[in-house]
Amino acid sequence: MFAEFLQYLFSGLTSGAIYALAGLGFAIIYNASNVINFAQGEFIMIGGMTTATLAAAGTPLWLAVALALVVAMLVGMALERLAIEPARDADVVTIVIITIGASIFLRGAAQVIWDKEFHSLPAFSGEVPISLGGATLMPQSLWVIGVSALAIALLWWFFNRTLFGKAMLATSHNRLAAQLVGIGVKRVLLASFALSALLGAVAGAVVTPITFTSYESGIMLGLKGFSAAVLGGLGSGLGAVVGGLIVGLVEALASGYLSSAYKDAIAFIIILFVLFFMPSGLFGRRGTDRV
Amino acid sequence: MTLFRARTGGLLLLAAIIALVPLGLGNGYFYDVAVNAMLAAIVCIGLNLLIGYGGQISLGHAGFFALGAYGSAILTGRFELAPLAALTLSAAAVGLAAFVLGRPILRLKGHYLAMATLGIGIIIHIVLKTESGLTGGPDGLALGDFTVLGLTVSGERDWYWVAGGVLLLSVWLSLNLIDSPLGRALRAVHGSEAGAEAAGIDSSGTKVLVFVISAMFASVAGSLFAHKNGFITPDIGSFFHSVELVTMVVLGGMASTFGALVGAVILTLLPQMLASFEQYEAMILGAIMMGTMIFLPKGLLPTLIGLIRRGRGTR
Amino acid sequence: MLLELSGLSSHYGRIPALKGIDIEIAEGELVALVGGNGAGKTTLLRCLSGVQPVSGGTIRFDGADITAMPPDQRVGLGIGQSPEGRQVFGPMSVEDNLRLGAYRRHGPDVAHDLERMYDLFPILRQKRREAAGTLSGGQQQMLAIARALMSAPRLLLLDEPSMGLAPLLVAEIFAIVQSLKAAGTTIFLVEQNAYAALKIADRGYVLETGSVVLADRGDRLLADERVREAYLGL
Amino acid sequence: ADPIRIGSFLSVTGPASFLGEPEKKTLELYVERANRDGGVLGRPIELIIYDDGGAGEKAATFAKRLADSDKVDVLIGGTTTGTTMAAVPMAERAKVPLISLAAGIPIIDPVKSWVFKVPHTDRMAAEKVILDMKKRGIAKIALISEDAGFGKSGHDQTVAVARENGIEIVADEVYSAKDPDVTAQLTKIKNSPGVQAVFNFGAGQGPAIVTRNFRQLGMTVPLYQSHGVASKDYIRLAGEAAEGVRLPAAGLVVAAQLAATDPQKPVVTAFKSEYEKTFKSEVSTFAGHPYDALQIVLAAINRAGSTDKAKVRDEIEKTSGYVGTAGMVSMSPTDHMGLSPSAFHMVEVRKGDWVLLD
Amino acid sequence: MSLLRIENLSKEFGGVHAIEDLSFSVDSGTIHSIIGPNGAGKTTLFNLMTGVYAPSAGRVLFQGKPVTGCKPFELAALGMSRTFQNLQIFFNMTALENVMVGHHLHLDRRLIPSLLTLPSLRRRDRAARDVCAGLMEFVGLSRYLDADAAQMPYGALKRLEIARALAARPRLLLLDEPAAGLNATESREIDEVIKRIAASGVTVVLVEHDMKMVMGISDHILALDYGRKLAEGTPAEVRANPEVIAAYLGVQA
Ligand SMILES: Nc1ncnc2c1ncn2[C@@H]1O[C@H](COP(=O)(O)OP(=O)(O)OP(=O)(O)O)[C@@H](O)[C@H]1O
Ligand SMILES: Nc1ncnc2c1ncn2[C@@H]1O[C@H](COP(=O)(O)OP(=O)(O)OP(=O)(O)O)[C@@H](O)[C@H]1O
Ligand SMILES: [Mg+2]
Ligand SMILES: [Mg+2]
Repeated sequence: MFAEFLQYLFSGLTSGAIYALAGLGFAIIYNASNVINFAQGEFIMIGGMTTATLAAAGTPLWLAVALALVVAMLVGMALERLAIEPARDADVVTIVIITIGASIFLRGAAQVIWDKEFHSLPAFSGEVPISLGGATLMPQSLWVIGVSALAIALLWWFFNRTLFGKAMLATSHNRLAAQLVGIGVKRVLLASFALSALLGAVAGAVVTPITFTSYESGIMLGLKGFSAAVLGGLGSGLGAVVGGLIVGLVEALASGYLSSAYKDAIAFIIILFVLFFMPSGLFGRRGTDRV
Repeated sequence: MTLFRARTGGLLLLAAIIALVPLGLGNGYFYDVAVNAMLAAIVCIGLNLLIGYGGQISLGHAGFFALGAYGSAILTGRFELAPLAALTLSAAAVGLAAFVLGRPILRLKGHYLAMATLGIGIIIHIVLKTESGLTGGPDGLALGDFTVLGLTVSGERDWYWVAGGVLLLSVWLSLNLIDSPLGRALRAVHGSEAGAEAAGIDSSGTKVLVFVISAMFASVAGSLFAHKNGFITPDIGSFFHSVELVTMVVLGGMASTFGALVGAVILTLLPQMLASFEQYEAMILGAIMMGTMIFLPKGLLPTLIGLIRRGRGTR
Repeated sequence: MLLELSGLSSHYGRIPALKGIDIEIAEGELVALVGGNGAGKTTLLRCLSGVQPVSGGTIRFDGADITAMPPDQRVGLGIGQSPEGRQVFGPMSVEDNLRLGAYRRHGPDVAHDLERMYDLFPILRQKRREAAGTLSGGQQQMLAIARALMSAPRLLLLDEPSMGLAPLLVAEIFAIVQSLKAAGTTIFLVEQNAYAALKIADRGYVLETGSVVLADRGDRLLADERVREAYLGL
Repeated sequence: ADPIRIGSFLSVTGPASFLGEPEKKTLELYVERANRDGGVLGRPIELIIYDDGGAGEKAATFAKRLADSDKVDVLIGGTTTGTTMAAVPMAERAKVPLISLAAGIPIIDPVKSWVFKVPHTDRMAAEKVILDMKKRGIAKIALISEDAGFGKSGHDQTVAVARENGIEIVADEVYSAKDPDVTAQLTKIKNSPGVQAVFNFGAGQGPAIVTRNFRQLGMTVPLYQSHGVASKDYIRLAGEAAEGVRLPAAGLVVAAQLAATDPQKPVVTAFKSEYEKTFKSEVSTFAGHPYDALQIVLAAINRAGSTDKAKVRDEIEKTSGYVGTAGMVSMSPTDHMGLSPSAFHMVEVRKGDWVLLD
Repeated sequence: MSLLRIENLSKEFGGVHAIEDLSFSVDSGTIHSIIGPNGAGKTTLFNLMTGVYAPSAGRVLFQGKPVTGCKPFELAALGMSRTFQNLQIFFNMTALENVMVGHHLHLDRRLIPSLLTLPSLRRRDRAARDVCAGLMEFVGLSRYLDADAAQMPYGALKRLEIARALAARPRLLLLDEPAAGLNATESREIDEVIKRIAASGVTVVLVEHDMKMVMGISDHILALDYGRKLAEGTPAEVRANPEVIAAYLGVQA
């Protein structure tokens, strides 16, 4: 019985850590610009596809990953410069539509540049399952969990301990005031897109051995990442990770104990329920606007 | 006064366009696309009340559209209700559901609200996909023609006039509402909830009201769409369809009833025009979406009207 | 001249808000700008900081043309502003707000200045960990001023610094402005409390619907009939 | 001469692109071949393809467009049951013959006068698997399927076939196409008492993930897949874990291993080598469907001697003894598919390749 | 008779006592000012009285009835109207529309007539337009009649809030720093406006740091410090109170 429960936990952790990584990318851009970047999933896809195709062509894994990071970062920065920056004064919804347009565009481009096939990568540390209390866990899941943990730590440090990180937050809260204190808001926004694209690419590389990748794999990751980020509280790195893990665990436990057909629905019901009681998610900033 | 004139003028112009367009419609396919555009416009006009005027986002409206469609299909098919009764009953049920869900959900703001509505849309989609005993599952469900007062609406030409009529009615209702004290209250809630409350406006009640209205618009359009197509699949309730609807509203121009209409027409036509670009279709569509929003951030219609006004020198 | 504006104009859409402003401020001067609601005072300060597009004329700072310079670089040159409406970073702590005021500065001086701000406004020390958005209106105003001071500006732009402050603090603010001037900071002060502003100012400008209509020494403006009637309520 | 127009709406992108993409390639390839060989009735063939992205409502509009605007003589398409069914009312109303490439039984049952289909039904695949299980003495099985169209209808057919054959389904789980991990569902199956085999109905990357998670959990009972994975991609993605997996596949996939006496052998060998030579990628079961559809249509037009839609429809219905990639086809007014049940072969994955079992 | 009574009211924000055990009452038809240092709790008090915040303890009585726990819009319907220190302008509307929103409670708000635009509704709305335009003139905003609120300077927005609050035809009007951002001459105009409002029978509660205004027009003043009552009385009494001088006024006022 316990082994079964443990197995559900592991399954949930694996999916959850993937969602968490996706959610973290949302958090970064949100922190700098209050924008939800619906193309975040596409960064993950680009990271995964680039790594997978390069690796398949014989490039050593580390080099493939490094190149994928570069590619994703360039795409992220181009997106910011060409599409987000010119519309900086627009409504938030307008910018959301731009990012949706960007995700459609990038998906279309990936389909032209690559193909419609699924691509895979060998697991980084082999495929021998680790047995624990009667349940098994794949080493690659540990990679995903480890990368998420590292990413939260780095992001926490960045946003709470570095002036540049705080400048990013300041830019999202009040662009005008940020300019008045001397923050180069264009640089900040560019950096936030570069950073989240980078994180997306890392995510793409580590999850591909588990989920495979294809030109369309960004859709689901984007959606789940968004859910994770919102559930955890927008802008909070820890929140995105906790949110991702909760979504993953709820899905796994719901499949195990309730109904696998309704596992996604159950996950969304839980999210709705949490939001009813905590309208800014688990770790989101509480409203500080006074009248 | 000027508002009133612009309103009547707009309605007359729309009626004229609806009356004249068939002259240029070569065959059934064009009629069909026109009907699709008009039905989408009806949803968008309702959604625009919520998004453009009320300042609330919904990424789940395709769910209400689908509930209307499936409501009609199931009530006419399984329970053998008259199509008009099924449509009305579905819209009422959707309105009720929106009312019940609206209270807790509309307390949420911005992206949190987007998430909650998205969740509701997805849950509806999952139920439609899973409960195949009732809905036919992923493979869909067939339904019969629409009949009113013994007249059968069949074929895209009939549908054109029905959809056109309902569209005109929707536009008229929407313009009336916006132009009323209630509509002003709605916009005030968008501007500042605290300010609106201080003026005696029940902000959450107002938001719920417009949420219910917009859901019912979607439901009616869904019912009509289902009868028009004769067959529906759960795809109409998908997240993508919800996003498409919001995009139509924003693209056409938020807080503009005619803008929502224009957005719906354009985004219905665009994929048809791009269909022959094959694998470049997605790239072109994405680029057009981005480009429009970058260069016309207020949306197509408001920007165009602004340009025309400027050209004429009136402010 | 530290700051020279010549023929400066600015528009909101097609509506002009500033119509050819000529203003000069010498290093170390304290200059007041008065004008009624909608005269364009805020617009002018926004132009100086680079957050409002200029449609004509030039801004020279310390001899260099900065008309097209992006706002962050102007802060680097030493132009700091306490804006209208306070504009604090609401969800961030008071201390983070102050630290960000010194975003372009580095070194140990920053910590020292932070202490100085806390000494000037003890309530900010008390609330250093609170989110700036929860402060009272007047407390936020103090924070906005202190944040501007944190950039150690050569030219300080103050947009209605006394707004919402209790009488004791209003006096305090004007004392601070005077001591800053004494320490060599050049100050451009927009104030509705025209009496107090002109009293401490070396020179003053009167702005009406986007144009400078009067420019003179502070004391002379205080004695000017038009000023007394329109701005001093006398 | 006036071209013969063939219109097609396929799910080239979207969740069913693993079906639609090879279908499109095949259609283009063989229309070009037919034209090179002089067309039909001395007229060239013009092919118009639209991508419906897997959405039924788009398919309906495109079907209408093909019929009304492009004035095609015959429709090939509907990659999925949903897209086909959404287009059926249009085809019936416009009176254009439609040949579907989807598996769902509702397409041809009840029979609709203008609608035909070429692929095997899911039921045949399910029967093949269930019979194989029965042969091995398996009585209790677990079912895991994808929640989208292909998996869902396969699931429903399997449940029915299992009941008829006295096989008990002791666990019945579902996953979504893009789930990163299905160990939770498989754990539940693993812990269901008495499971003697697991049958996965799905396509795309899902079955590969199921296969890998299955091995990862150390499950040792036989694993069956559906014909949805009958392409080398599956083996490539699932890797080692695919060893020993059994599934029903069209002769096409194992063309070289077919008995020399098999009447399908020449057809599928030629098709397979042609396809793989042109596109440099492994052929899948689904690539064959449009080939069959096209051959049946062209033959019917030939026999009708014109593109008169009613005549073509009648001729399609009279198709008899056509040997295609899916098997032998003989249609009738009551059977608009006409496939012999022997169309599927049982294969097993051994050393990274398909091995024909029967 | 007192229009508004505050009884033992307290409000805490995570340890900070913004208002602590405060009691006082406001008589009908008077101008009642509340002064105190920054952070004394004046705005918080407004928020408690108008239902924006729920008190931690104590209660508010309006027209003799307890209204603690009522929502802001319910209190507005009872005749309470206010302006905000942190402006709550509808920037998506014109100035006139902002004021017309203030008049909302006196218009036809039913859904069906709105959807059908019944003529009676139109007529009332048009009449309201004239009333509201008159109010804008009253507060000195006639030049902004057609302006979008987003185009108005700060000082004009403060007046716009007053006009909007007046449009509700309140019995009790709460003004939070109406003169902030106005110069001395403009402040005197607002003095006049407030006096005329009071003369028309509306009770006014005023929070303001402009002592000239407060001392000049108030019937009664309440001085707060750290959320507690520091002093209360006529302007002359409060002005002379040494504690008020020490905490708030400074040597001269
Ligand atoms: N965002 C805007 N869009 C359009 N016009 C504007 C905008 N902001 C200000 N204006 C106009 O520009 C002019 C100058 O405004 P500004 O805010 O500079 O005045 P101000 O002197 O600072 O007034 P106040 O004392 O009220 O702060 C005004 O007529 C105002 O209506
Ligand atoms: N939402 C809140 N969260 C935390 N603290 C708050 C909140 N609202 C008010 N406070 C605190 O309560 C105290 C009183 O604030 P309030 O705004 O009522 O002061 P005030 O008297 O209006 O001051 P001012 O004259 O500066 O406007 C302040 O110390 C403030 O920081
Ligand atoms: Mg100003
Ligand atoms: Mg206050």
